[in-house]
Amino acid sequence: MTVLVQEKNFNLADEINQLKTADGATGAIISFIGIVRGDKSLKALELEHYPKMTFTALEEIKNKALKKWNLIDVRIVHRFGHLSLGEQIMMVAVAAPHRREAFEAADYIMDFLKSRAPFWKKEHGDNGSVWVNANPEDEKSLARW
Amino acid sequence: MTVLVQEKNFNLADEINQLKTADGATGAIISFIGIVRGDKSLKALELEHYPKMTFTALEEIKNKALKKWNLIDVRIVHRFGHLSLGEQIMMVAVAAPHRREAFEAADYIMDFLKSRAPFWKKEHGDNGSVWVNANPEDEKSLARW
Amino acid sequence: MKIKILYFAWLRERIGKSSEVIETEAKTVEQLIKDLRSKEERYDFAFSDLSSVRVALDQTLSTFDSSLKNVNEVAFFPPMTGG
Amino acid sequence: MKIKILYFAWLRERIGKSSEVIETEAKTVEQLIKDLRSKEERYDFAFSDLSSVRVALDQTLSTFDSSLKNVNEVAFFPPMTGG
Repeated sequence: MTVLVQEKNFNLADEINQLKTADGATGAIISFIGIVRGDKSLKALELEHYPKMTFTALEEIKNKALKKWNLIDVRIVHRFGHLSLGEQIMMVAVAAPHRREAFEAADYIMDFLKSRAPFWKKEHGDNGSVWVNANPEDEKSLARW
Repeated sequence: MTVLVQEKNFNLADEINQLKTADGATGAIISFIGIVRGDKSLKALELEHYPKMTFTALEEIKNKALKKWNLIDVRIVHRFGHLSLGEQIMMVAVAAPHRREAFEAADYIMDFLKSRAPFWKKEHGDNGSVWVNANPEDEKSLARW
Repeated sequence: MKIKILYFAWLRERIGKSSEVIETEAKTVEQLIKDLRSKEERYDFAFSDLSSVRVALDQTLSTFDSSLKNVNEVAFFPPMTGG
Repeated sequence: MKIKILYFAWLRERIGKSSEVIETEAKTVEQLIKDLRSKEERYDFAFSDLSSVRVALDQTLSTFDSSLKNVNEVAFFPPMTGG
């Protein structure tokens, strides 16, 4: 059960290798990677965060998922700083006995990371820099849980 | 857009590296791994399949997902043969512009793999061998789509 | 009419073979199953609970009332457990 | 009462600093915002649309009507965009 907040990149395979899955208890591993997306005018993303709050917020999201579903392990890595187009932003991996639980927990964690983790994205492009607005759909999505 | 049916193991990172994600179009990659699960009495799983039908069935599932959602790439690897406790059975990886599409498509593909891909599992354990029954919930789950 | 039949999983085990070519006048899957059941006891046993039998005609999942016209390969198997 | 205030994203940019310690008699977040807005025009502008401002009290997401009693650190920021 690990949460990492870091500037450097991560390797999905290495992170999944560190998931606890032993003893035949794990039947499903789901992983999600968020990537800097944009058209050619986007050069990079600046990811600002609130260091004193970030880790605690991610831990809380992870712990809520652990209470809600029967999971074997959860690993969250979230980057901050300067990220170029196509770079990995964050990942979440969930190991569970059953597929449905793994899917729901990963979906849940992503929903809360979107709207409850203290990160803010600024896009740097050909036409200057602009703060990414929160998508109202993301906030609404929390009502599903 | 690749479907592989094979006896040998696969490496998630290698498979994801072969997903098409270029040009900043991809914002989300989701991957699912199914693993041989069981208590200590289970030694291995024998995965029988219908070779002439398997590839076509998986291709059809993949193509239906591609029609239903806006996806960048899909990769399915499904193993057959003798699999020990804790071994990887199959994986599906989906690259998409947006998270919600990636989640739904992966969920959809898994649902159809469960009940519409011609595989049958036999568990070899301390107390003999037994065919795994299909879970009625898996069939019901198809009605979601 | 000659038709190739495949059996998978416990259907294969109960019948004791993975495939065979038979001569049949059956027009539908239902009729084919009736023919098979009358052949030998192990067939009768294998097909005794049709709620746990599925059929594919030329590698396409089908229903018991489907016609066998122009079908080359019939496969019988339990509900699939992929993934 | 001395209280530490942090600003993030465009709130930080509009106000022109990432943190400050101020002396205030405000009992709630609402009152604190009112105090800040009356300080200088850039504060007034930063807080002009409260529907796009969020607040955390000692690193916990809170509401504008929350009390500042025993609070050490107030953070103002736009809706979060993690993930």
